[in-house]
Amino acid sequence: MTASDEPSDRPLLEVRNLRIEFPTRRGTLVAVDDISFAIAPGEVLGVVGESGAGKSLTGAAIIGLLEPPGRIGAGEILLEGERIDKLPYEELRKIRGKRIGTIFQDPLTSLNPLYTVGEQLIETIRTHLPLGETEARARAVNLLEEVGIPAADERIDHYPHQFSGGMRQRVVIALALCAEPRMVVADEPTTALDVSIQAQIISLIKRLCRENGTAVMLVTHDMGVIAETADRVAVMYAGRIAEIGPVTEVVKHAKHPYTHGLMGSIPAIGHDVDALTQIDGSMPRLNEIPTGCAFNPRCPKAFDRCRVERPSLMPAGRSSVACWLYEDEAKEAAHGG
Amino acid sequence: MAEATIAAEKPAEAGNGNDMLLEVDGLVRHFDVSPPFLNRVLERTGRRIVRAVEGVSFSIRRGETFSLVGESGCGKSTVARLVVGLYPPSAGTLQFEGVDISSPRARRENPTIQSRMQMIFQDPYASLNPRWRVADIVAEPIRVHRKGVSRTDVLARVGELLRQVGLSASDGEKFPHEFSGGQRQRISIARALAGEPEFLVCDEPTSALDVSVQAQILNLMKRLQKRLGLTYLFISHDLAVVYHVSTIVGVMYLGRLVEWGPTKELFGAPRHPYTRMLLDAIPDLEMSGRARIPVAGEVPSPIDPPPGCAFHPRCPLASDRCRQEVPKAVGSATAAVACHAVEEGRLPPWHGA
Amino acid sequence: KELRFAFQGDLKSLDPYNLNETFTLGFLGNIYEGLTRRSPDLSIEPALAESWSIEEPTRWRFNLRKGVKFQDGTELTADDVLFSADRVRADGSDLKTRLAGVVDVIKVDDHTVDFVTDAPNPILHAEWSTWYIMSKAWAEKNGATKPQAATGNEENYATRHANGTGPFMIETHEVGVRTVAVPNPNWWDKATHNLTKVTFTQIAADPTRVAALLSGEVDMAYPIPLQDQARVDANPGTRVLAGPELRTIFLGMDQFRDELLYSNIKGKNPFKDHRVREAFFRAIDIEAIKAKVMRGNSQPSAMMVAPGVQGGGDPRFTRLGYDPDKSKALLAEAGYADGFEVGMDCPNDRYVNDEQICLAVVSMLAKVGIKVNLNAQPKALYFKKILAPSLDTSFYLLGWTPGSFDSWNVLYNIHGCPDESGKGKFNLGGYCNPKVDELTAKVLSETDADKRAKMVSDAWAMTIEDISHIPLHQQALSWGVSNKVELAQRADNEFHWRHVTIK
Amino acid sequence: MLALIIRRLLQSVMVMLTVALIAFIMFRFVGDPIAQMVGQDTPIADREAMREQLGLNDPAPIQFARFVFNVVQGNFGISYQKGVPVDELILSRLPATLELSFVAALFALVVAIPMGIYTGLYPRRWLSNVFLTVSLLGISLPTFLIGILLILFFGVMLGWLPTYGRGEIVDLGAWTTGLLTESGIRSLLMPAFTLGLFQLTLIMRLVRSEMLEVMRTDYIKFARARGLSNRAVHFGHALKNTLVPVITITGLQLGSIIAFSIITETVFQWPGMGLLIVQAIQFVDIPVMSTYLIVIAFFFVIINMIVDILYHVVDPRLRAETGGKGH
Amino acid sequence: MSDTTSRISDNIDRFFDSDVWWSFKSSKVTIGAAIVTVLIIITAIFAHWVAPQNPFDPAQLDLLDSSLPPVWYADGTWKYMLGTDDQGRDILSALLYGSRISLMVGGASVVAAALIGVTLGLLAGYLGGSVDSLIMRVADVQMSFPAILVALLIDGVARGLLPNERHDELAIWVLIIAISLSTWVPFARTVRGSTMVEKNREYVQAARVIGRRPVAIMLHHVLPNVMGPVLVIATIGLATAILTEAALSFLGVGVPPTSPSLGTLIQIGNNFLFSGEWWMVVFPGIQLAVLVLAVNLLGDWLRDALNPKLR
Ligand SMILES: Nc1ncnc2c1ncn2[C@@H]1O[C@H](COP(=O)(O)OP(=O)(O)OP(=O)(O)O)[C@@H](O)[C@H]1O
Ligand SMILES: Nc1ncnc2c1ncn2[C@@H]1O[C@H](COP(=O)(O)OP(=O)(O)OP(=O)(O)O)[C@@H](O)[C@H]1O
Ligand SMILES: [Mg+2]
Ligand SMILES: [Mg+2]
Repeated sequence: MTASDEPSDRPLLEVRNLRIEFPTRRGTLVAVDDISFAIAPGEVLGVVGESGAGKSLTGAAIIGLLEPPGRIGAGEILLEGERIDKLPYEELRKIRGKRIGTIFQDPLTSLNPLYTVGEQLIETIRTHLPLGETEARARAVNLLEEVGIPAADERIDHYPHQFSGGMRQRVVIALALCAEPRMVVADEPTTALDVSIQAQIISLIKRLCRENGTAVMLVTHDMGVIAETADRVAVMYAGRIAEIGPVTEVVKHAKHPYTHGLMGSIPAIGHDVDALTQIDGSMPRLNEIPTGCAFNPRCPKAFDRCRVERPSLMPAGRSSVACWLYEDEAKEAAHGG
Repeated sequence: MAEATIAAEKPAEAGNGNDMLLEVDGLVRHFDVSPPFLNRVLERTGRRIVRAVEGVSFSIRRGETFSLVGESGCGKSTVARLVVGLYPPSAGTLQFEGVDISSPRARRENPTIQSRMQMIFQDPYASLNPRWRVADIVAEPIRVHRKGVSRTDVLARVGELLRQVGLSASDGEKFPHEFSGGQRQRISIARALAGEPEFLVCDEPTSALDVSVQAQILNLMKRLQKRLGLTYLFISHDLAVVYHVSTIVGVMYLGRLVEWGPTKELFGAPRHPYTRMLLDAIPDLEMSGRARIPVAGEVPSPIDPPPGCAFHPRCPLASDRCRQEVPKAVGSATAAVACHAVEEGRLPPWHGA
Repeated sequence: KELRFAFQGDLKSLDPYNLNETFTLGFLGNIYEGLTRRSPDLSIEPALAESWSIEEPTRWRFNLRKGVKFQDGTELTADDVLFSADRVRADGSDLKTRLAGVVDVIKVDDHTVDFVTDAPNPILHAEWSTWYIMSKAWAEKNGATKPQAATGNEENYATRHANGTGPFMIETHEVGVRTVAVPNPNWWDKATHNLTKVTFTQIAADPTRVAALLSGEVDMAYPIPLQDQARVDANPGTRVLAGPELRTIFLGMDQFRDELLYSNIKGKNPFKDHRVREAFFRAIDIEAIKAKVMRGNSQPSAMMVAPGVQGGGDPRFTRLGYDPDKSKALLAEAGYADGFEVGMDCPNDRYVNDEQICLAVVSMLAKVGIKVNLNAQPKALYFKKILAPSLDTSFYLLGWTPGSFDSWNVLYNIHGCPDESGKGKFNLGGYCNPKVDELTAKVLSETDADKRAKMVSDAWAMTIEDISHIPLHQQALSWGVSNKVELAQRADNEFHWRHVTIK
Repeated sequence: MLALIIRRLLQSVMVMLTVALIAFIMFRFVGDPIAQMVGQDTPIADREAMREQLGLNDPAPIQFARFVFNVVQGNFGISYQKGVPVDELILSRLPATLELSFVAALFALVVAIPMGIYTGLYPRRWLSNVFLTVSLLGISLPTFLIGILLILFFGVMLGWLPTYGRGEIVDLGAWTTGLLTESGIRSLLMPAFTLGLFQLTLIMRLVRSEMLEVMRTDYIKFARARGLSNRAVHFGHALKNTLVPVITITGLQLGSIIAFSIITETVFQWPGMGLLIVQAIQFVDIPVMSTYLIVIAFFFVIINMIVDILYHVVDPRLRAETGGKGH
Repeated sequence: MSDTTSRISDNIDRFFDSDVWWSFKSSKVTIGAAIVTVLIIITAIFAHWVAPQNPFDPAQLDLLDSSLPPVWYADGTWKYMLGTDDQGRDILSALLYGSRISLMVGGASVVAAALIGVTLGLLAGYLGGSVDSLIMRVADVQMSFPAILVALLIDGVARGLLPNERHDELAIWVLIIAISLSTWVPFARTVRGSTMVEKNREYVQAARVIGRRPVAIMLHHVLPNVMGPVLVIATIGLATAILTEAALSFLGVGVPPTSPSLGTLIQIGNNFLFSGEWWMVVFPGIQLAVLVLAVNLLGDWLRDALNPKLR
């Protein structure tokens, strides 16, 4: 592992041209189509997008847990420069939990109801670290304390159903961080929680990652959470990345018409508008994604080319956008560069 | 000064009769979740009562939107269900246009009132019967409440309703699974409108939807309100949405209304520490970098709520009095707060949004 | 040397007066003994009575064998015989008829008993080989002095315990599972068998029973289903013993009711019409039944008694020929051109292929237009239904072996006009010809053998003329025996272990 | 837990009382008990006297109370058909049936659970399809046919196994067992297989579908995401969660095995309660029928109780009282 | 009028476009099972046209033709393709008529059981409370007695109560009642479970807010949504009911031998297994096993097809 001593120009995780498919009776569905991004050590990459945009699938592909019949159709996934998408199951298993931690959306169902929290923690710790039972337990108690569970040494022997939702999500985070992974994939870690708890969990994740220099891929559809947490953000639409860039840039100067509409449709306190900006229609189903730009039927600025040819990511300002509107700008930038 | 300390029982006085569409007074709803008798005897535990709603009073003026916000489990949905009669109240009264509809019997005796209030549910996937065609779903209230309407009239009306919510009349032939979440919520709204209601109870109608779809639905609801003069009881935990849609906002905590007031006032100058906490917790899209201290702790169990002010375990301003005495709502009819700290003037200034 | 054998049915009770049924009595004949017994060729031999004589026409004297001990060690005396005579006639006994006509039992001395009858009876003792003598002392000690406890709330001791004088003693008796017997070392007679143990198991299912024999798990099993005889014979270690049985299978018809219980003919009884009875007789293709149902193992019979029985096999009689056309004509003549419906009762576990015979009869009668509604059921229910006092039947199949191997038994029980005395007790159809009755009464007291034979023959001629019943055939015994075993097969289908030797 | 046991006990008593009532009604009203007891020529007067003596003229509730009282004392009356006390009859047959059922159940469980796990974990492998197909045969072939075919093949044609009965049995006082002798065990093989086959299929399919269900849950996904080994995921997490429903259904099935032994016992002339009841039914031997009913219900109730308690042992959510409180 | 027809044709189109149909089409085994089932049912229903002989009519039986082997044996004839039994019944005809009895008993008892179970399950699930406890306790008691036993007992009781000659006539009804009384519990349990889930679904609450009465809600809203599992149970229940009938006939308490069901045929044929007249048991055995297997396969497929989670 040379990555840690080198400066962070080498990304921790790199996804190149990833394509995820589902063979079905009506042909192959492409749920994630040719997406590429990278996450540097210590960086938080936010992934936003509507339900069904392919956010969770991307996360699942990274940890190698696509559920059959889903499969990676093309592309590569590199962790610290090493390809992991083609690894045999057993190799990949050793990466999961050890080098990539995972947090799922629903803390209610993520924990096995029949085992105590401690048992699940210790099991995970001992799978990845050469620790004895008592050491593992001590570590588990520490972890619980770290994620803010009071009276951890007592609560460790409780069953999941004896915890509240927020507390359970903390346990899930503790489980994901058991072996101090370099990277965490968090799939909507706060969606099921109340705003007040949500704030607690977000700041917890942020703190833990800052302290350990862990890279985070934070999947959510809550723009607010992204704005507060992420360094960079990728906006997904119908299985593709519509826009990716630094968070301030995307939030404040959204370039893609979709991002733009999205930002406008979020009500905000203090903003008195009679009607919210509204993107008409809904995201297409996977089997009826239009040709050209997937967003074109809903796009107020669509022109002919959008309906025919599919744009790929092109640099625009500090972000990259998949939109023909920015073709000129991108060309200029290319010339300039 | 003297005026300000008048204990207000309700957000708005029911004084000028006709104006008030719905008046709720001292509404209480308890659920008995006790273990079976034998367990209680053997384990020497008492009854376990969920105090889901613990004395809520408010009234809604015709054409307005009254919103309830609060964390999960604080009793918002229970209030909604009490209002539409899905649960009978344990105590307290409900009046619709001055007619008492507290008991199930009273409701049966006033069937027209039942048809004038409808409900929109949270889950667009669960709120439509998957085995029914959309047209039948939308037509159900018409068929129930206006018997004898001819089939073609019903169909015509259904088509009209569907168009009204932005779908096409031909969509009536389809089944719900052929629609996306946002479209289903439109169907729900069409169904609710089919009874020609004046009053709509909306229990988190958009929280299962994506923001872009949420915007469509919120816009639609506002449009319909204007066009049809609807009155809404709107429930949400999303403060921004509430800010966007409501006229008056009530903040609930553990079965009680802790603060209410006109939307702008309440969000502009929240007084109850809980309201402030909620506002603080909203992620900051503007990235204004405001300093926030996320409040610790979670909502206690409504089975044995803390004594005194239920919020005191999480409240930075809690005093001994807060731990013992339940604060009364103090303020005018339209804006009040139930907090000892406010009453005692211990409240620090609001940093402003 | 252990003999393991299996039978289709169950050993109901060890009480020898509980059930008048061949298997139970046959089994208990190994444990208990009567005053007389029968040899393998069925001739009467002295058993507990060394000898007997007819002192007067109505007084028989029996001299008991001396030194006979019950299995519990007590000695057999005249008191035991008196006791047994009382007990067998007591309420709950199924064998009351054994002493029918006996008015008095007199103890002459400890080893002599006199039986006084109300009328002369030359065959008084003919059925006594299955009237077993019980020990008075033992019965009294165990409270088993009556055949069945009246309240039904307590078990009778004799139901599961036995104390006979016979060649074998019960070792264990697991009700409905198996019964184990061992030789009685103190038996008065010289043992001709070489057994050390006998194990009986009920195996109700035919295939399982055959399988047990084929696989050598039992040394003897019966009955062997007719269709499996070839298989048993072909099997290297086993063979079938298929001698003729004295039982005659016949059909009976209700001839006394004015309206049949089970028929669509109302207001009259077709069976009262001789033509109908003949039509039924002629509709039955007995050769087909023999060939197909019985697979050759039956002897079609013109008479109600088997050739081995006194008076049976009389060449004077032949069966009415199978003639469906004539049958139809007769029916038409009797006014039933379109036939009629009648219910038929049939056992399904009593005789060899009983249900199949009934089914065949049903099908044959159907061809002449008679629709028969068959009600086939297990024997317990069947007998409860058809036997007196209910006589709840219109048309039935029954089999009969005269216990005395004498025609009188059949003429009296099955053809006699029923009355209080017990005459015609099994005349379930109520056939009544006073002339036959008259002759039967004479037969009983006639002591001259030739005259008696002539009278019997004449009586038969009358009943056959009347078509009182429709005799079908004598069924064949069908025992499956391991080649290790030598035994004597008795025509009455009783299995006596004292004739068994095992290689 | 205590409350649970007490409640279950109370429920069991209720169930038993209901069953006793059914048995009583059968006993009392199906056919005339007196007619079953006495000979055909017993005079009416005697019958009336007996009726009085047996209390058959008392009001029905009193008769029922007496019936229950007798039943509790183990007094079930005398078999009409065999003339011996029914309790002795049943008790003498009980060991045979219980032994057969137990071995059959054990066989079913031991084979079915691994097969179910395998097919649940690897639903697409060919071996799983083989298991599934074979198991379908198990619930499609009538038990009695299987029994006969087994007898024909292993008993008669090959001569390997005894064709009927229990073989040599050893008497252990109140219990008789065939498990201690070679012939007893050999005799047990075919009946136990026949009886167990149906249950085996059911349990296997149940385990499989539960396993499939559990494997789709979030906590399994999360367990994988934590990098736990397959073994830990399959056996530590999935299997244990599968067990909860499997225990219930299996428990119920075990109860029914005892009753299903009727057919097997008939085919193999196995001297158990099933054989007894078939004969009893053919002869309308009501005391035996009603006793059998009560005995079966008793077993069911016991098994159910054990299952319920096991259930609580396995699933911590159900023993919430013992731990600290949530929220 | 045309509206309804177009709706129906629409429904049919929709069905052929549905996942259920697709999963059916793509499973060869299921198609096979369906063909076999339909074939057996049709030949059973039209047995009196299809079968060469009416084996229930004693007049058509000829004892002299009994125990004939199937046609491919030297002494077999085309008249009795699959041979005859010991009464001269044509095995092929007996199979068809026997299947009819088996299917009738199985089908009727499943329908009856489903009616009882669905009604009770709906009531228990929707009303809850003491109605629920009562029904479920009854179900508990019922569960302690497996079908065979209940049927045996009911049959035993019927023997005791009914006059004997009526027994055969009523045997089929006794069987149907017995089997349905012993198999309604799974229906009730499943429907109750689903109903409890469904009644808390928002569409049911919406119906309540609209003001529909509980019975209407149960029938129009809840019932259609719990029919999926009911269908699955019914299919598998049909298989079990057929087997139960066969088992009862085997034990001698089923239908009378004059109108034998498949079970009775097997029971009769059983006795001829050792004597080499195998066709008497083997053909009915195969027919029964194939029928039950096919129905089971259909049930299995239906369960998977209707379970959205498995797709
Ligand atoms: N097993 C599957 N078969 C077919 N399509 C699937 C399957 N699993 C997921 N998909 C499709 O893949 C697309 C992307 O799914 P994914 O779960 O990644 O969305 P998401 O962005 O995480 O949405 P959400 O916000 O709802 O979690 C969806 O349209 C979904 O329908
Ligand atoms: N039928 C019921 N039986 C028992 N407890 C109930 C019932 N309905 C609601 N509760 C309890 O009452 C309390 C208030 O519930 P309610 O659904 O009104 O909350 P809410 O504010 O709508 O929460 P959410 O935001 O999660 O929808 C909760 O603790 C809940 O568990
Ligand atoms: Mg997702
Ligand atoms: Mg709610």
